[in-house]
Amino acid sequence: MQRIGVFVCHCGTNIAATVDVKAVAEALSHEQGVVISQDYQYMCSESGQDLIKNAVKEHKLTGVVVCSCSPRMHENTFRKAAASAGLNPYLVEIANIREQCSWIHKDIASATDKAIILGKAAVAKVNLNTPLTAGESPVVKRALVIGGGIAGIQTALDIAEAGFDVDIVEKEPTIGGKMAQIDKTFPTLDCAACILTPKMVEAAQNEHITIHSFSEVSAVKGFVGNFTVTIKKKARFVDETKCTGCGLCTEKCPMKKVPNEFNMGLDNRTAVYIPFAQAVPKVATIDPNYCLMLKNGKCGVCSKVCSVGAIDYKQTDKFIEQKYGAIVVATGFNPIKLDKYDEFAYSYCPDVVTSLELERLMNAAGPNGGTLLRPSDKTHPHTIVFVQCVGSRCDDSKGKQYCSKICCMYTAKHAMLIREKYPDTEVYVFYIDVRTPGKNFDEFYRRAVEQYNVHYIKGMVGKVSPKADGKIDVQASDLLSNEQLHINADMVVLATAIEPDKSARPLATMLTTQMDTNDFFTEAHPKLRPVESATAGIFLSGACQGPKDIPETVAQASAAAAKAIGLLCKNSITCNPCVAHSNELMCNGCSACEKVCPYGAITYQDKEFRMPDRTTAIRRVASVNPAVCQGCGACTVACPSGAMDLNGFSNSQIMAEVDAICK
Amino acid sequence: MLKISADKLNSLFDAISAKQTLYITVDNEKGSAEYKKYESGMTLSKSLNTVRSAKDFFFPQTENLADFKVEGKNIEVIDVREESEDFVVFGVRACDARSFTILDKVFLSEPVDSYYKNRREHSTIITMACTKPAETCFCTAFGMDPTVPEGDVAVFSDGENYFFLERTEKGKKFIASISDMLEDGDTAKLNEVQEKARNIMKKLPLANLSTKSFGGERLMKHFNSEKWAELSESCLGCGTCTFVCPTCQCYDIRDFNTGHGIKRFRCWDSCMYSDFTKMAHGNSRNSQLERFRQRFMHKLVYFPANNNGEFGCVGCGRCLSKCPVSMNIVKVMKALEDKE
Amino acid sequence: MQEAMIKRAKELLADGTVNRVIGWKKGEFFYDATPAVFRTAEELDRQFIFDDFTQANVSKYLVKESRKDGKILAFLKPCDTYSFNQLVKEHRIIRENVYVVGVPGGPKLDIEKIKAKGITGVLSVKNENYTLKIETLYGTEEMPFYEAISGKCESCKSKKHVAYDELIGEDGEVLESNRFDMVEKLENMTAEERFNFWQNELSKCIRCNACRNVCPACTCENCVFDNPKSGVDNKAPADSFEEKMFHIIRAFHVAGRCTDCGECSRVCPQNIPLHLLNRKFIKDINSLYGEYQAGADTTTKAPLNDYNTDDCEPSIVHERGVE
Amino acid sequence: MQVNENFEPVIVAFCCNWCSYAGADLSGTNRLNYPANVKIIRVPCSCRVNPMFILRAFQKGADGVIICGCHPGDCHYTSGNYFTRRRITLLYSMLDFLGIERNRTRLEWVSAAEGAKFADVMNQFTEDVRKLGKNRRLEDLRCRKQ
Amino acid sequence: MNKNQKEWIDITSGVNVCKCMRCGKCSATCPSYDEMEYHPHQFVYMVEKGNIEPLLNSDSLYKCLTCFACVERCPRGVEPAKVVEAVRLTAIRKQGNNHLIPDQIPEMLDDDLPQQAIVTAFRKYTK
Repeated sequence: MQRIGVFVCHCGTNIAATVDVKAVAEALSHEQGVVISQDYQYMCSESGQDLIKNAVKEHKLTGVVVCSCSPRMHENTFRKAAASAGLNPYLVEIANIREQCSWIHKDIASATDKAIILGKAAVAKVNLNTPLTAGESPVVKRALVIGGGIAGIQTALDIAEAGFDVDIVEKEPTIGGKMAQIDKTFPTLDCAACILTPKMVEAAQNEHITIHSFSEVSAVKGFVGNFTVTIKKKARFVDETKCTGCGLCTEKCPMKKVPNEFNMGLDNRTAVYIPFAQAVPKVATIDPNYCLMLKNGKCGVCSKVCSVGAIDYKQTDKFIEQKYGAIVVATGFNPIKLDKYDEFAYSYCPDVVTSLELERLMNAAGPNGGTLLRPSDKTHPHTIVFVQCVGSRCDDSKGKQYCSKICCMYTAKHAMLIREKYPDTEVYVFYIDVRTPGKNFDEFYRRAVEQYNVHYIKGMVGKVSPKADGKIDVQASDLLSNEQLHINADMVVLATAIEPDKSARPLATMLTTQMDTNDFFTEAHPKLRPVESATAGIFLSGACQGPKDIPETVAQASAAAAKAIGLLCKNSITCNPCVAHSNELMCNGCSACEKVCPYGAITYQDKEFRMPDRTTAIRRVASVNPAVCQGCGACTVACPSGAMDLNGFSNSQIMAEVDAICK
Repeated sequence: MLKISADKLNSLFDAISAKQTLYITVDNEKGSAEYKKYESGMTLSKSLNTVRSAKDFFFPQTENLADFKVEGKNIEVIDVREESEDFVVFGVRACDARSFTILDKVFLSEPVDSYYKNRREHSTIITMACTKPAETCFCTAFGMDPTVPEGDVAVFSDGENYFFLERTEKGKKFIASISDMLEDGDTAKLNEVQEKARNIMKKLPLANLSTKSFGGERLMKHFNSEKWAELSESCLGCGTCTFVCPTCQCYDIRDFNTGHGIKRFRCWDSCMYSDFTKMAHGNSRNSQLERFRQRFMHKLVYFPANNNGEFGCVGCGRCLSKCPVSMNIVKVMKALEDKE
Repeated sequence: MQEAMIKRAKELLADGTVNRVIGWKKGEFFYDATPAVFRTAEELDRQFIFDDFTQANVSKYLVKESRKDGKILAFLKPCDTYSFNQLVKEHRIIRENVYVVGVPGGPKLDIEKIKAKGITGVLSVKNENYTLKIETLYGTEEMPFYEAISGKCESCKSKKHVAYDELIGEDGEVLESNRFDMVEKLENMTAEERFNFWQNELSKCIRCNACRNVCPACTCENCVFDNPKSGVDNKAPADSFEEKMFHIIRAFHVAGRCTDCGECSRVCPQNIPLHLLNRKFIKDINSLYGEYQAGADTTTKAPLNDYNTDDCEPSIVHERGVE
Repeated sequence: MQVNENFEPVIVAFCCNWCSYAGADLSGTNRLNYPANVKIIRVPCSCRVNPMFILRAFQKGADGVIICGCHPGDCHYTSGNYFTRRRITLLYSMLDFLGIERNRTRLEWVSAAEGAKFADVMNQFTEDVRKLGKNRRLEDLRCRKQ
Repeated sequence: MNKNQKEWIDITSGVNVCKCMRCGKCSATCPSYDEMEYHPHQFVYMVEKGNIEPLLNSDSLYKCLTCFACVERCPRGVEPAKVVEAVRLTAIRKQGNNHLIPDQIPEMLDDDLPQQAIVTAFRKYTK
């Protein structure tokens, strides 16, 4: 006979406010098999868990029902508590009477009735629970980092540091990501390249790290500890092993009219190119859309000049398959498209640039070799206007609802650098609020205002209209002095909102991870598990999880690496015991389940059976590999005779819950 | 003998149904007959017999035996039996009428089945003589004269009017209650119709089916006959023959959890099912051969052994036409006959 | 045709390719042939029959027979071969233990159709250029051939043998059949009328399981309705819900696997049009997921075991047809 | 047929553990109200919902059954909800074929971030079912509560 | 703080003034910013505070050209032009408060003022 303990949590007033917990406990005490039913203020607290432990020991309980918050929050806590008292952890059931009852109903009577019904359903389910032990599955001691920006590099280095092999997959010809394009970094103003390139070189030289540049992930199969990933190495028409990065081919290439993405299209590059001097791997890449040889078969200059014969026009995409134990997503961010913001005249005035373009204009390796000139007529700009929150904090379909977090700091940095290098240039910054939280951030911003007297004007820019004489009229409102300003500017810099990289959405589908409506990866728990995704074995590093600056990105990169190392250092991981199992006597061997199993966990064998009519017969029956099965349950419905059932969510358990609810 | 003209039959039905509920045989749109509660305007069925036999009136396919009220841990038993109201069944054929006597032997002998008894006492069976038997009929093989059926009141038709003859005490009372609508009539034309029917009976293909090589004493011989393998190989074990058969009387008792209590009900069970008489160790007859043999041995050997020679089959022919693979009792009898 | 089949069967028995034959055995009357297994030539001569009334689908017996030792010869009509293929695809029949001889289907007659016309005491039936001369105890009757055709042959979907080792007579081809007309008629009714139609039909069900036990797609070792632990084991037609539950679940279990052979409606003692439920699923699968004929081959995945990413949404049920 | 005003429908919701159950939790944390008639059963994936459960719910007296799953493409088990979509489309089409009112059954894709959508769907579905009144066409008379 | 007047403005304008994040973009794009005593962002802010009296008797109510540039450009979807219109209607609906009296028109006319402008102004500024 079952001996079940019911514990109803007050959760302070979260539940007790709209659910009469005493009545729930009293009502559930009459349920079948319930021997003890009590309520307590905080079940998840230390004393709450002790309540469970003592009750299990004292009443020799065979099942525990906790009516509290969502199982997604404290199911493990209560399971561990029961386990430490000697009860199999999978004999504990949670009734969600907070998120799905007390918080969403105002009327106490109906909320209490609903809580009682949800409690009854949990008791009905626990009556049919069977003790389960988690199986083991091996862990492949290798990690995959998708994305080669600072986040990916930092994570890879930390994992390699722990002695595990790491593969970095970067879709650009070189690792480095957005940070490589940045000139100086806040708040210390040290040059981005100076702190990034050593890390890139370290990553290249580390024997545990292999870099797959100009490659993409094309397919992911398997599950935590045992992912099988297919990497597509895009054809770069240059043999990586031979090319020494001398750059001779890039000088001789006749096709010089290719817009240079690295400089945001502000200048041109040749068809065969090396993105920037410190590129890692320092290997040339041929752009098939522009190379005359590849497009119409005439030219071949680069293969002639190449001393080591590294050019190979016949190269095709190669696919490699590799097994990994953990995957870290570091796909980074991109500025949003500004074509919908015609009030800032970005699309038809060359002197209206985004902040990233300004980074390139000011960078020594940039289009004008470091001197800041107006892109239109290459003259020295005397007045520059910065516009904050372009596309951020917008509640309309054009922009993003969230604040992009890094624009206030990098605009202060730009303003300070310009004022320092060109004291004669006036700098205006139109802001809604300046948000500079963090160590030395506000002091940095105040220095920009006080020492370099950058004009910070509270008010938004309404209209930017280029005038005939090349100047730009910026019409903005100054809320503090309550007037409308017209500034005659030479350049306008827009602090553009940032969004996740376009490759993130298909990748999420492959990895079966969740994404929010803005395409940022959803973390397992916003406060308690920020660097893991809800899918076990997949970790999030850097801006793919949300807008963040370099210090935070590096912090999160190392955190993701720590989590990945925590997984890889185990020889085997306990896997989900709620897996399917087949009742061989009832199995027809019709392989309907095998066809619907997404993980291929079901195999067939011929076994001898004593048939009901006392003859023995060889029958083809299914058997589920508990290590591979993830417990989705598709097979249990495909199986007509109900031979296939799922531990923890069996047919009879769910039917018992349905009965309890419809009682 | 008392009679009523054919065209006034419906008004007779109206009179009867005014006093107590009346069920008559009606042809449905699919061309087969069934028993239906009489509403004025219904016409009596022309076809020979119904698909579902009349046993349903006394031994319904599903019947609630008791209810249990469950409140948390205490259970309360509620007796759901209530007195059945009087009813009349019109149009029962001779074979079905004989099946009631067989069922009475089972249900009314000690310990008496109160549910069955309650309905049986409140019923009045009006049988109709057969004039156009089908080729599948073989009731004569079991000592029945279809032209003079049993039941409480026998009704004979000579084409224009219907003659009523009481056969039991209850029938006498019934005829008395409707005697004002009947008048006396000579039975000359009727005897001629009966004579014609009788010699058709003789010409039936299964007329000379004999039952003398069956009965209680030949149990071991038939049980060990090696013909069962061949006979039972095509049987699908579906249970149609048992559910259309008027004399099958096996039932299963089950509990149904309605959410706020338990309903204990009994329902027809078929010896052909794989879970018939399933016990702790499993089913004692676990091959289709044993189940097939059990069905026909019960009809032809076990029942006569326990009921001094009365066979369990009434030769209505339903299992002949309704079996999906056309295996039936006639083929079994012909296969197991002692060939002198 | 029957003689050719007996002759071929005897040859194959004689040269040892098969050690037994499955076909139809004469019954008491001319119309009640029973599927039977013959082992000797003498039995074949004495009892084997193949005529207008032998319409039972024997492929379901092969599930058990193909597991016995020795090869078995099976005479399969075109619609039986679809069921055969479906069972082979689901590894229920061991293909190499069966030697399939395709025999022409041809419209079969159904004695129930003759009796439903009020003709009783039937002794013999002869077919003279498409009108039936019926000898009965009460004189001879006449009836047009087409009115006695069995329900499943009326809407025959294909005369093409999709699985055979050998053919007697020539092979037909897939036909354009009007088998979905009744389904469409029902779909165009209002929900109220449809519910009354099915309530009236399904309440006649006496739960005799004939439809399940004859269906070649229903070959579970332990059916969910016989297993008390499944939660849906119901034996009692207590009220209308039990039958609806039984028929919906059964139709769902054979959805995408039912070859529309029509046996379930043929054997139903209460003549409930059960094939309409299966045809509704077939019509939906064809219109939503592309034409699919179960049993056409032994490789393609059944529609319910497969998916493609741009399937329609379930709300399509709300948008189409009559409210 | 008239629907009495104080009729409170019983609604069973099957929510998949990864998306819609998290969506339900999110609508809870945002305090977005939806009627108390809806009771949620957690299943690992929407493909775990067997037509037998749906019929069982209606048998035991539920008036509406709604299944929530991840958006096609988001399923934690890659292809779970694709199978759900086919099975449930066919099942709902069959129930409609048998004359059961269409608004008694529904399938909705709700991601973990769509708390508001979850609350709206539940509010709207409860209203639809309340308009239809007690489930008379697919209930088991023995389970009817007096 | 005139409570029901604010509610009436909220209802007629259909605008939720709390959505404004005080960025000032509406005033930035307002072409008749200079002529107006109270600017669009001030309309929204003062209506939210309920301080409506000064708005009612200020001339800026009639300077708004209803060009809807502010509605188009507001990042938070607040529609300042509708708030201005609602306040204007509150003013006009008071007894005898028509901003434009027919006999004032002749001396306002000048030949390059389109006739249509007079008709729309008359409709907008009178009850």
